[in-house]
Amino acid sequence: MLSTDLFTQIGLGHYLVLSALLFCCGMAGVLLRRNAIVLLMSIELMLNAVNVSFVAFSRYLGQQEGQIMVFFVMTIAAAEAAVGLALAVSIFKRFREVNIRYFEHLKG
Amino acid sequence: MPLGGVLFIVVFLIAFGCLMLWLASKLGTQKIADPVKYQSYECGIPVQEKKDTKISVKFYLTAILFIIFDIEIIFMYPWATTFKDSLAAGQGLYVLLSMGAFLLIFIFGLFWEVKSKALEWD
Amino acid sequence: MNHPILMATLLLAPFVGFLINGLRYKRHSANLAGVIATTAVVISFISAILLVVDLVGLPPETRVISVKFFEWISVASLKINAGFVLDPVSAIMILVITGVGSLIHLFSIGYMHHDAGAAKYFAYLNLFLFNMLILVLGDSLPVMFVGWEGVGLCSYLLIGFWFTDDQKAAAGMKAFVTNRVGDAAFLLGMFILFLSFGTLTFSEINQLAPTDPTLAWMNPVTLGTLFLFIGATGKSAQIPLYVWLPDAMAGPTPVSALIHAATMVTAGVYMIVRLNPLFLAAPNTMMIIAIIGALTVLLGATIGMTQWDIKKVLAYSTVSQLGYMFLACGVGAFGAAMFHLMTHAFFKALMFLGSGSVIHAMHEEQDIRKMGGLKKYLPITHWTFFFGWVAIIGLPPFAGFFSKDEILAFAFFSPLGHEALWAVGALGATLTAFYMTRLMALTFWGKSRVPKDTHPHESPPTMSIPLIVLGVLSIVGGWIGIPHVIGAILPGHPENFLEHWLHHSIKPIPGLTPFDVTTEWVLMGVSVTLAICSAFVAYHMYVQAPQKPEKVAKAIGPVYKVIYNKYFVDEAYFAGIINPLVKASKGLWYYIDVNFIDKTTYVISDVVRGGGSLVRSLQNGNIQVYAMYISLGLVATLLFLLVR
Amino acid sequence: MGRDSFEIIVNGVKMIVIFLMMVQVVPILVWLERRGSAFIQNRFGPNRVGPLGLLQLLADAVKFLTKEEFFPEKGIKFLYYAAPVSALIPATLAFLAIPLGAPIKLDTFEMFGQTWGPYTFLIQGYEIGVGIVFILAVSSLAAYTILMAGWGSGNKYALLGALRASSQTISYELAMGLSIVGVILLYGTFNLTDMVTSQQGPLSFLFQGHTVTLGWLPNWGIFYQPLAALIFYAAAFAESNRLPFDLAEGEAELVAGFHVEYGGFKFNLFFIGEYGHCLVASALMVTFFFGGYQIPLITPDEMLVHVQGLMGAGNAAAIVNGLLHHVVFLIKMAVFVWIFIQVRWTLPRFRYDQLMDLGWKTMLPWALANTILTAALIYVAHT
Amino acid sequence: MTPDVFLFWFLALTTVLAALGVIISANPIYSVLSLVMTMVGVAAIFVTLGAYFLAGVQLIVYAGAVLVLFVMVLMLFDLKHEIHAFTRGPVTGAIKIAAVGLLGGMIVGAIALSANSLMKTENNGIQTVIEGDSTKALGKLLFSQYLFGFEALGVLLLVVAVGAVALARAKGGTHAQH
Repeated sequence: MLSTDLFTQIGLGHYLVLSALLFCCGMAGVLLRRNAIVLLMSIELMLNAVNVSFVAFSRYLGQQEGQIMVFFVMTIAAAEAAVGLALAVSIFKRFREVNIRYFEHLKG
Repeated sequence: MPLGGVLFIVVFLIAFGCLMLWLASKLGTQKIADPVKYQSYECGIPVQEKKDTKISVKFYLTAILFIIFDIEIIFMYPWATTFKDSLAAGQGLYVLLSMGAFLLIFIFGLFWEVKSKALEWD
Repeated sequence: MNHPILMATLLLAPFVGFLINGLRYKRHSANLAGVIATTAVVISFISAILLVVDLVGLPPETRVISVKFFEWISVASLKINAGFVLDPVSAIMILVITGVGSLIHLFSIGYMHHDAGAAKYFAYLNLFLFNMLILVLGDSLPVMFVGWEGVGLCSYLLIGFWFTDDQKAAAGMKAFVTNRVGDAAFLLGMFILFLSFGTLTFSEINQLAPTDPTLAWMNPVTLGTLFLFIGATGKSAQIPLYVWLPDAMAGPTPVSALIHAATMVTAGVYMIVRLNPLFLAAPNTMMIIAIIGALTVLLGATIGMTQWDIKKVLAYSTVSQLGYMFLACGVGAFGAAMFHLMTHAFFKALMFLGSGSVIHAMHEEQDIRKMGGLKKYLPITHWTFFFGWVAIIGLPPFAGFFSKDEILAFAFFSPLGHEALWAVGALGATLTAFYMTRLMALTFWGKSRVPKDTHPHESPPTMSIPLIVLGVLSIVGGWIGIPHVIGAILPGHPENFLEHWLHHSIKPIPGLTPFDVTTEWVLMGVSVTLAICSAFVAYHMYVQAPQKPEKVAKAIGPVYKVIYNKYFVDEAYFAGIINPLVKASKGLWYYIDVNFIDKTTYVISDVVRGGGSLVRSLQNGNIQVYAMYISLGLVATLLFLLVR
Repeated sequence: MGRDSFEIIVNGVKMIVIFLMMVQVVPILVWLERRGSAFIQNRFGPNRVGPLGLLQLLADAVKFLTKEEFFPEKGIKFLYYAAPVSALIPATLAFLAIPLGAPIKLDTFEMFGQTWGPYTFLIQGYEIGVGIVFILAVSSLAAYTILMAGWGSGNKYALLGALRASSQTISYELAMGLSIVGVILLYGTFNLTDMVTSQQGPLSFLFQGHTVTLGWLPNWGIFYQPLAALIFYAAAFAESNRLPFDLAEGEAELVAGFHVEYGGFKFNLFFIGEYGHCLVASALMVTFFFGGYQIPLITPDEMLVHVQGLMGAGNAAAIVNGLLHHVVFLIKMAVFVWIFIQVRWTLPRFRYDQLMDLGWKTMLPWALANTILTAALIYVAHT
Repeated sequence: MTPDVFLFWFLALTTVLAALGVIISANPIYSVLSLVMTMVGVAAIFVTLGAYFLAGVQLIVYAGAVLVLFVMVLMLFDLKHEIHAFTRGPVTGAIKIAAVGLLGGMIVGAIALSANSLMKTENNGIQTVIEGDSTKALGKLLFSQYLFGFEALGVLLLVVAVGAVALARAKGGTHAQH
């Protein structure tokens, strides 16, 4: 059982739980914060959580593919941050505010 | 294990810094209260109270471009370490050309940025 | 030389010309566009010659060059390649198309030089040639159909080239719609053939074609060939779908020469020749083809006698001559059909171009009543037109004589033919001699009726050179197919070259016995005599006694009226098909579409909109709420996975 | 007391020693810089306190410690204090990852009544397999120190200075990272120790299947990667925000950059951090391009044999050999540190747009060209 | 408790606390700094998993580049303390928190339930763990099997560079005030 191993040996389960917790933190941020930039940061957090589980699987299943995926995810996350922040700056220039509700004006 | 060493030295450095700051605050001369002294230092003239400090968008544009090019450079690192091995394995040309294609995109991006004057500071 | 490259050059040269002129049609001057287009076609012509030379070099049994460029369609058992095949039949066609095409392009440079849209015109013309070559060279029915539709499109575009004139635009539309009927039948025929044979490649269909003819009507071979023939009547202007061709004369005259006389309209004939083993297996279809062909000969010839528009006369003459080709196909004389196709292409293109030259000289006047005596103004045009005339009325030894008489002989002797068919053909030849002489007489001979303010002038060299070349071809074009009876008495005994050439591509008519030499001489003499007599009558009526025709017309009043009004076929179509169709469509639109379908959709859309306005509150544009839905969905999914 | 604990303690002490050494070098550098600049500018410089003004350092330290504690009224307390504390971290972490001397291989020996070893003692804080990546990673964290200081001071000059400094740092980080690609291509590894060992002996390389040897030149990276060395060193100047790249401080327009509101020991910590960057850059120059701790043309093992010839085999010889190489390293490093100082006092400043142009439009393309050229040459040489 | 276990728990705790800091602190600057802390923690966790190169990349890309950009943008905006840091709406708020809580609980529960099988995979996998120079293996894989993805990312980055510059320069599309 996990409980006996909890403080004696670290296994895949530990990393997965850590990843899940980080993911939930990120998700809470996405759901609850109003500042668009904090939202973007929360998304980065979620992506990182996924990366943790990727690397953990890669290590414990002995496959390099997981690390490649992490590499790609990082790249895409950075690209997303760049474009997201560029958008945020545009919004800020227009409304002097980065509250997420201003992004609703993008519809229609 | 290097990680333990790194963590140890980080903790040590923080402790060292805090200790020094604490020492300095203890050893420092007594404070002489003067409201003007604690104002922001702006070369002596009265502090300008302005709501928004105008900061050029250029700074942040530079940072965005930095991210992008930084990642492209990071991509070259695994290539650079394996290049000689690939040569020995007889796949040199293939690996060289695949990185060549990537570099072509990189150069095109750089060229575009220069061309579009995104890197000009006025 | 490399066959795929030559084939690609042959096909793509006009297409490249089309692209060059088509993409920059606003920039190119008429002359530049003309030179580009003509060069493209000449390149095509040269590659065609090179290819045919290679083809001649092959042994007669395997005289086929086939090139496969890529796999076009591959669905289950249906595999169609973008493949092209050059055999003796298509060799004749590509030479005619690119050769006559080059001449007509050359002619067009002079003819269109004053037109603002010349570059567009040349682009269309090149596109037409590209499609025509695809049609001719395609190795399967679908590939041919691509070209078939392509030439239809170009024909539409070129008939309506001066689209600002409503009548001309309408003529283009008429051609297009009429062709659609034929194309639908063509497609049906194709489907039937695919259902029964499982392939659409010509060579395979011809191999699979049953060797013993079947007389059943509801047989896939009969039905398939019948539908294909209906498709051919659309493209080749046969009864009942010929009505578009006379109207198609609204286009520029070189277009009429190229598309509506020499090449496109012969596509139907060519298609039947291509599938000759299949058609031979369906005697019922053959009978219908022969009868339709014969009727069309008469119809075209009679209407041609009464028309006053120089191009309309030629148009009906084309309909009539195409009737001869179908008659030949119908009696199984596919070689004769190809022969007549070729000679007709020469002399009819010549006559159309000549008429173009005349129209050009007369400042866009087409009414032959306002011409006459043009011989002295337009000597080159006259003499070339004269050779066209002797060719079409079938005077030996000019081109038309050999091909027409071969058809008539086959109609008489072939087991699929009938004496009546020969009689109709001979009557058609008589009438042809009459109306063509009438045309010559009214246009070039007799007294000038030219209005005082027009000053006819001979055309520039770019226009007269093609006329001369075609004139020569009209004289000598028939000599490649000299019948045995004549060959036997000529010095050196020239053999029937064309028959040899086509020997392996065309299936012999089952049960054909060698022709009886005496009978053949008699038949030949009868038709030639009839034609000469009729020509003299016409010459007399229109040159020596110009008041006579009116008297004759009055004497046979009602008949003349019917013929003059083209048998009221257009009117009948309007009353019988088009108007009911329009009325029914309007009814359908009002009762079915507006009152039923629209109302139903309104009800549906009202329900959806009502539901949507309920659901819309969920979709408030706030991405965080959307994210909440996603996470709730995740929770639900996980819950399901865990509980399961 | 187990062996593990002993090793952990030894390593911990070693790291602290290296750190303290680094911190202690800073006052010497300050003295050197002040004397050096005075020499360049025909002045005396500090010469009152102690012989040659050497005790000036001590006086400065005392002065720093006894300055009044100060906090600007618009500052943000946490950031304001966190910035100087974290200023030391990147440079120290990077410095500890660099091999400073040949590893000392100890045989078994007796101590505290126990037998220890055999034991390999690295003159290096910790050996990291991906050394270069680690150093780049930790030095990229230096931007936060600057940004925290600029933001935490609540002063617009400080903020502008911080933005300029971090913009400049990241711009030159590209050229630096790209010039390192050439180095990695050359050595085929991220490991700094492996790099150093592959530079041992005389210059010799493989070309089209033939081994070319130049016995009178050491096998240093500078001979393979001169352009990379130049770009790396220039970028290192810019990264440490020193003249001619000290736009972040720009006394005329920005007063003193991001540390305008700092004084006393807090300022001193920034100062140590800055000099730490100089040291790291010089150490990396030595490691990448100048054979690391190795004595030219002689490998450490050969040297060990010589030393053993003098002192007899034993742990003492090993220790002397290690320290000897460490001294060699320090000498090489001192050369580059001196160039730092010399450049600072001889070259004029850039304008900010010129600075950015240099980074993006000159050094980055050249570094790129170097990478392509290196790859092509390696390809040609190995096929 | 071996050093490995201690390290893991220490890093995990630091990382999760820092992550909580990201979403809780009302001042976005502290959010970013917490995020930097999280990234550093994640990098350290990568090291415990043997992914040294990735740890370095994590630091260079995230901590050294992306988050610097975040900090710069925040400075550009000069947003200090936010009065309404969290979204309003008690009902949706409750649903959101419940969703997050349920999701987290369920993932953790699922992992706990399947702990036995996870341990098994661990035992199976532990022999195949690549202990050697994983960076080289990474590079070889990247340039053989994942070459297309690699080149595609190159194009993506180019597009991002162009797009970000265009966006940053835009004077404000259809909603422009001027």
